[in-house]
Amino acid sequence: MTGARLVRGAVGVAGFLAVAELAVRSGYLDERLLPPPTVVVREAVLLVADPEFTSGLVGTVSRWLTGLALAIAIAVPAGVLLGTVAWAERATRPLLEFLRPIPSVALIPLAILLIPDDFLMKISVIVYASLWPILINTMYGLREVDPLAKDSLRSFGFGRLAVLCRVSLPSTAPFIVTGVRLSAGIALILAISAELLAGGAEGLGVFVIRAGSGNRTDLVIAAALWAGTAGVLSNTALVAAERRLFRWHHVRSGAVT
Amino acid sequence: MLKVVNLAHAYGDQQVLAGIDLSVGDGELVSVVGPSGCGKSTLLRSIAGLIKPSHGQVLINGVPVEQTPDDLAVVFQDYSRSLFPWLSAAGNVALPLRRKGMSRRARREAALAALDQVGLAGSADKYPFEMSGGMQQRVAIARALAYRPALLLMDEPFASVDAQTREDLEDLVLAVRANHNMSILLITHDIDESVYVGDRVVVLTRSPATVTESLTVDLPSPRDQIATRELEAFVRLRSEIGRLVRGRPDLVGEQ
Amino acid sequence: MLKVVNLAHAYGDQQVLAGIDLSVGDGELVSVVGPSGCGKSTLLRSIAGLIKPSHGQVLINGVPVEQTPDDLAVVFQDYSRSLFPWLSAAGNVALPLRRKGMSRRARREAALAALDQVGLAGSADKYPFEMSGGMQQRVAIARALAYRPALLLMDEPFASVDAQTREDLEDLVLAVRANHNMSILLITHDIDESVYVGDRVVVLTRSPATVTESLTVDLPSPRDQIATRELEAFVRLRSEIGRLVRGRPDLVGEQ
Amino acid sequence: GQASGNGLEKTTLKVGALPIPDPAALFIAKAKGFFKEEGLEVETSIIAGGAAALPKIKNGSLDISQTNYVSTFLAVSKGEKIKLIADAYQAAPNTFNLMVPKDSPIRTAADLKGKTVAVNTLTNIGTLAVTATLKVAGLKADDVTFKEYPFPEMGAALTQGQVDAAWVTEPFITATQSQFGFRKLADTMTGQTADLPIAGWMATDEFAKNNPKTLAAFQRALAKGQQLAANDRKEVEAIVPTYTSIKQETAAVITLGTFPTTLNETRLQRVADLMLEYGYLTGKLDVKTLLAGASTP
Amino acid sequence: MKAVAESRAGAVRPEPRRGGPLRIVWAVVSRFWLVPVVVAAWEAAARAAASIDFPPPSAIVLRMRELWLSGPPTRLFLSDDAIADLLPGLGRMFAGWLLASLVGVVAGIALGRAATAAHYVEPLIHFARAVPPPMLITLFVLLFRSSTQTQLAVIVFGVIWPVLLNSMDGARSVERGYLDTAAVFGLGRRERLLRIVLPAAAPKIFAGLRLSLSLALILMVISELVGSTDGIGYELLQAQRGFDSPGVWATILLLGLLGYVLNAVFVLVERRVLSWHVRGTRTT
Ligand SMILES: Nc1ncnc2c1ncn2[C@@H]1O[C@H](COP(=O)(O)OP(=O)(O)OP(=O)(O)O)[C@@H](O)[C@H]1O
Ligand SMILES: Nc1ncnc2c1ncn2[C@@H]1O[C@H](COP(=O)(O)OP(=O)(O)OP(=O)(O)O)[C@@H](O)[C@H]1O
Ligand SMILES: [Mg+2]
Ligand SMILES: [Mg+2]
Repeated sequence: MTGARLVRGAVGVAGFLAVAELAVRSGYLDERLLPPPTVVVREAVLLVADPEFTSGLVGTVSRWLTGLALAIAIAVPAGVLLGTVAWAERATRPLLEFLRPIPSVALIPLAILLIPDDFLMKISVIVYASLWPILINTMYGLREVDPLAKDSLRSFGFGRLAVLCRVSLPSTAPFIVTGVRLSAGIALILAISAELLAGGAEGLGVFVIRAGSGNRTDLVIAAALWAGTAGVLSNTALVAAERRLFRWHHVRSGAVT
Repeated sequence: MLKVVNLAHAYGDQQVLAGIDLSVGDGELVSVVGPSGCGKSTLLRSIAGLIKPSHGQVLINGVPVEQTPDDLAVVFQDYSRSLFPWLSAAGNVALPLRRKGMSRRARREAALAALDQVGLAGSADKYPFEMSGGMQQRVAIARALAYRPALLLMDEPFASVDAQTREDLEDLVLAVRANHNMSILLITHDIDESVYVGDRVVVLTRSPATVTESLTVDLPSPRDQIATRELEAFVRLRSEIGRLVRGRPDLVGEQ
Repeated sequence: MLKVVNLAHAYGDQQVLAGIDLSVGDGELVSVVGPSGCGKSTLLRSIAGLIKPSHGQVLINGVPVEQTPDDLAVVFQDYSRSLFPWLSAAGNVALPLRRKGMSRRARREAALAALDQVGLAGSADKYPFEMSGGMQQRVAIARALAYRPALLLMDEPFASVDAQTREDLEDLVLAVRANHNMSILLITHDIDESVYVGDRVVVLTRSPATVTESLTVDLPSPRDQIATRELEAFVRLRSEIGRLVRGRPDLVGEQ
Repeated sequence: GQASGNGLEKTTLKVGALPIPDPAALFIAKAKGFFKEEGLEVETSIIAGGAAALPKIKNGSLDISQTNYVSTFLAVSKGEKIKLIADAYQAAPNTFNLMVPKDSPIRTAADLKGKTVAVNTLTNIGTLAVTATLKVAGLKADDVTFKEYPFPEMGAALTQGQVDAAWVTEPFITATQSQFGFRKLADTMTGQTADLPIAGWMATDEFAKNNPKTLAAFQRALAKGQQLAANDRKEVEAIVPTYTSIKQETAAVITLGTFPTTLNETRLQRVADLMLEYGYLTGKLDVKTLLAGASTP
Repeated sequence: MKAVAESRAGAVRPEPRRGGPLRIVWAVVSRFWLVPVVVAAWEAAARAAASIDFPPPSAIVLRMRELWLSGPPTRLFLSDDAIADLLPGLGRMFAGWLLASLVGVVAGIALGRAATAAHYVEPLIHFARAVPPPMLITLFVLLFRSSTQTQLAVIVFGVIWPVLLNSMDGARSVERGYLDTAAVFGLGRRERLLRIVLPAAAPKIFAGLRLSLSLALILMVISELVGSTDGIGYELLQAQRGFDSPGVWATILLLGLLGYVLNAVFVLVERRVLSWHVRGTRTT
């Protein structure tokens, strides 16, 4: 993340906000329905002083990160298993492909029934939804591994597990991280959606329910602004980690950085 | 040490190897030459247990191998893809040594020593993408040599280095072989090289490959780059192998 | 045609090229030899506009090149990474011809003809991973030749083929050059080859590389694999170049 | 459940409520310490709706939750085991109105034939109340298309023409009237639906059976809050901004329903009967069986 | 030792031979043996629990038949409901997915190759994909005049990210050798994108497409929760509103089945398109 890059990103955001502001101020978008960015940003900043909001944000973020961590812990090994053991993949594929398109809206009521603990229930829903990108990207990444690299280690007499750990995983890692970046977004969405659909004592979603019921669209959008910001921050962190860990990948592939 | 009996292989319905018989004695270095695409690499992969030949057997010390034999090292023809891009040169060389139960430090030391032997003392911490083709190839050679295998398979290991380095590496391989009693199968396109390093030279026909001839190289050891190559026996052998390999009017220039 | 003026390049703080001056005349074939890792590929990449040298200039027909020059073809040292795995051999050869505004059919025909020339007539529809190393390298050569560039850069193009094929390919390159008036810069590790195909041989020092010597090869054309190599002038030249390249005691065997 | 000195089976109650004026009494009671006086600790959390809260009381993550009667009766008719433990909110004139844009050609409820109407929840109070209103105009439910929109989105849906009319409650009635000049087409809480009971408090059968003393204590405390809410609008105006996002000044001007102080079987039976009439229920539902304990006025 | 033996078996898979009834039976059994096991376990567990919230699969299937397969044989038994409710939603889903795929791949590749441009928009992209679709509906209701447009927008906006991100990543990390080759042979921008970057990034792009396909089903449902009058999401909504637990499960089961079928078709297509890739990485 170079300075120039930061500046460009800021310019992009500023440009977007300016266009949105213009669209609202010029009457293209109805100001009564959609408050202009200046108002929303001000509300969003003011929210920092609202302990109800901040504790909600902390709660949501902690559930989000816990869920994401669990999703990684489950999906990477599962993806490795399914990506390397053909019969396991074949046998479970019908079930996995069956489970994948079940939406959270249908799932959350069932999850509430099955898991009385609110925290665990929300975590489960987050994990369930954010599992898939990591799983699929891991499986696809394993397919991409250069067979000659695997053969090289095998020829030295290394077993299957060693080849997996020392060749397949490192060379799949960039692929997996892309999956994690995708999942991070989805996990955040689910962390908030779970609150929107199930309510709770605190959280960004709970805050939004309240703001919506009180006809405070400005607060709803301000909350969305915070959600988006959390997304950008997490992505930035992941990209930075990626850059450090996989320099070889970037340099070798001539990645435009 | 190694015995290949009536080995045949086909990719799909393309027959590549058609009954190869071959053996490498204990501590012997056998060179294999043959036209491009005849199946040399396929033969090597079969011996390494990386592909299952359609027919025939590979025996190591009399035992048929079903999987990658123990105590084996391979230098692949496509060296650049066989190096791990996420490891430095030293890391690449050190990795297989894990199997030898060496400590981290011992591995690193052995790797540095091997890199030094191939003339890469200063490049131990470079990543493959920071190295020239010839340097990468030398890392692959260092990796195989540092492993000190009982059986070493090399697929055109010196193709990308200059003449001087090539000679040095040839001598290095001979020296390591002598010190550690390795058995070596070396595929090469350089007929002089096949004679210079070999105890025996096996000549393959075009695909589907069979063994045309297996010539014993009757030259004194240790060999010397200048003296050996000047021997009459050397010149005679290289001409004979040259004749065996050539004589196929298969390339048509656009005159 | 091509003029390289005081070209220098450093990767990070490692100086690789230290002021190279070089020129290739119209229709001329210049061989470049030099020790492994000295910077030959770097030089080639600079000429091809793939890296921006730290210093100096590359001029083509007197015009400084800023990007990849027009009407250029390159055979990369790492041929396996320059072939597109999703295209067959013929597809790989035909792809660049799109630029020449040829019809699909004409492209395919030109590709087949070029593959035939390099001895791959039967492998046109194979994918790179279905081909041996030498075959892949020949596809890369066929691709460059079929393109009929004004300037052709080749980085050890014959490293992975057997002696016979190598000679055929050398003659093929000479013939194509003569028929289409290409200018060629050829990097090689084979000193005999550098003399045999070259109008001039440029010898580079170790890294950071400079030009040691640029020798004009004063041998009659057309060349002949047997007759030319027997000429006294040939033998003298190769010895001289051999001397220039060698004489660096940098590899230590483990005797 | 932790027992306590005064015989309560459970002293800490997890109660779910919506961030709207309906459950005001709960928050008043809590603020005034009425629950404390009964030895109860009430933890409130926000629910996403009565139906969404049902699984939560069933698995015990909530003990008591706000609900609306239509949902409750529907759920009961499908076999859910729920008890109603207190009344909360009842419609008053102009608390649930059908709104149309200022320049809409729709003048009366009869003009809605073939039109689209936004409600916050399908198969619920909204559709029921609108259907009752349509009946007066000689139309049936099938004559209009209902679409579900959250209340905050109805303004946009109506301005954009995605729907022709919207069934809106406070604070959205006031807001859309003042902001967009939306016009009231009809008050849906008249005639058959006048003073319609809207929201109450529920718990599972099991909870009610196992915690009679706790429930009674909760009911007593809540009743005190309800009493205050019923008698003094100022109390409601003061408490609403504390648990909703409705601003103080908005709370002062919106039309509020009433806060009934008894859990009256006859009044609630009206809702069930209406539901039966309009096909929401397939058989007669006896509301009396759903009431938990006597609620002392 | 055993691990090594297995690794060989994995790498040296015999060439698949086609045909033969036994092979087909084996193919079916090896793919689906787990399904009856799981269904049986589910049935047993549901019967044991006897909860109205968890009806046994047999009851769900009956409800599905009642809902969607009670029509005349001439219409493949599809009921009016099925035709009126399911098809429009599926139509929107496909339209949305295709649109998102197209935009995602094109924009992803463009941004993947144009680093500077990417720097400007990347924060916005990562911002946008972190906003929950339910919260976006507010915006979309405001932007569009019809519910269909709103629904399409929700679907596109929800499913585009896996395609976009994976395409960007794929386009960014194309093997340098390929790009260098394209450059020296003077391939134009268009040609380079179309013939080099696109195929080289294809494996990643397909991973993204596959992810977004099932996501499209999910987003279809979410989009139908607001302002809809048909679709599977609408059916789900009605079932939930009516406390019709078998109905809710029926829609879940339907979504799962649809997801499976869509994915199977997708994998089939992918196999054809990426055949070079599959073969290239399997054969050693
Ligand atoms: N994976 C594969 N699938 C199909 N055919 C293959 C495969 N690998 C090699 N072949 C074919 O087998 C033949 C022999 O290949 P091999 O790589 O063994 O040759 P080689 O003797 O090593 O040649 P070179 O000297 O050029 O490296 C070639 O004709 C090649 O086309
Ligand atoms: N991408 C890179 N980053 C850093 N250093 C590099 C990079 N590429 C090459 N080098 C270094 O530059 C030097 C010259 O490399 P180059 O590939 O030009 O050598 P070469 O003459 O082609 O050698 P060879 O004959 O072995 O192919 C080497 O020392 C190498 O380590
Ligand atoms: Mg080979
Ligand atoms: Mg080089």
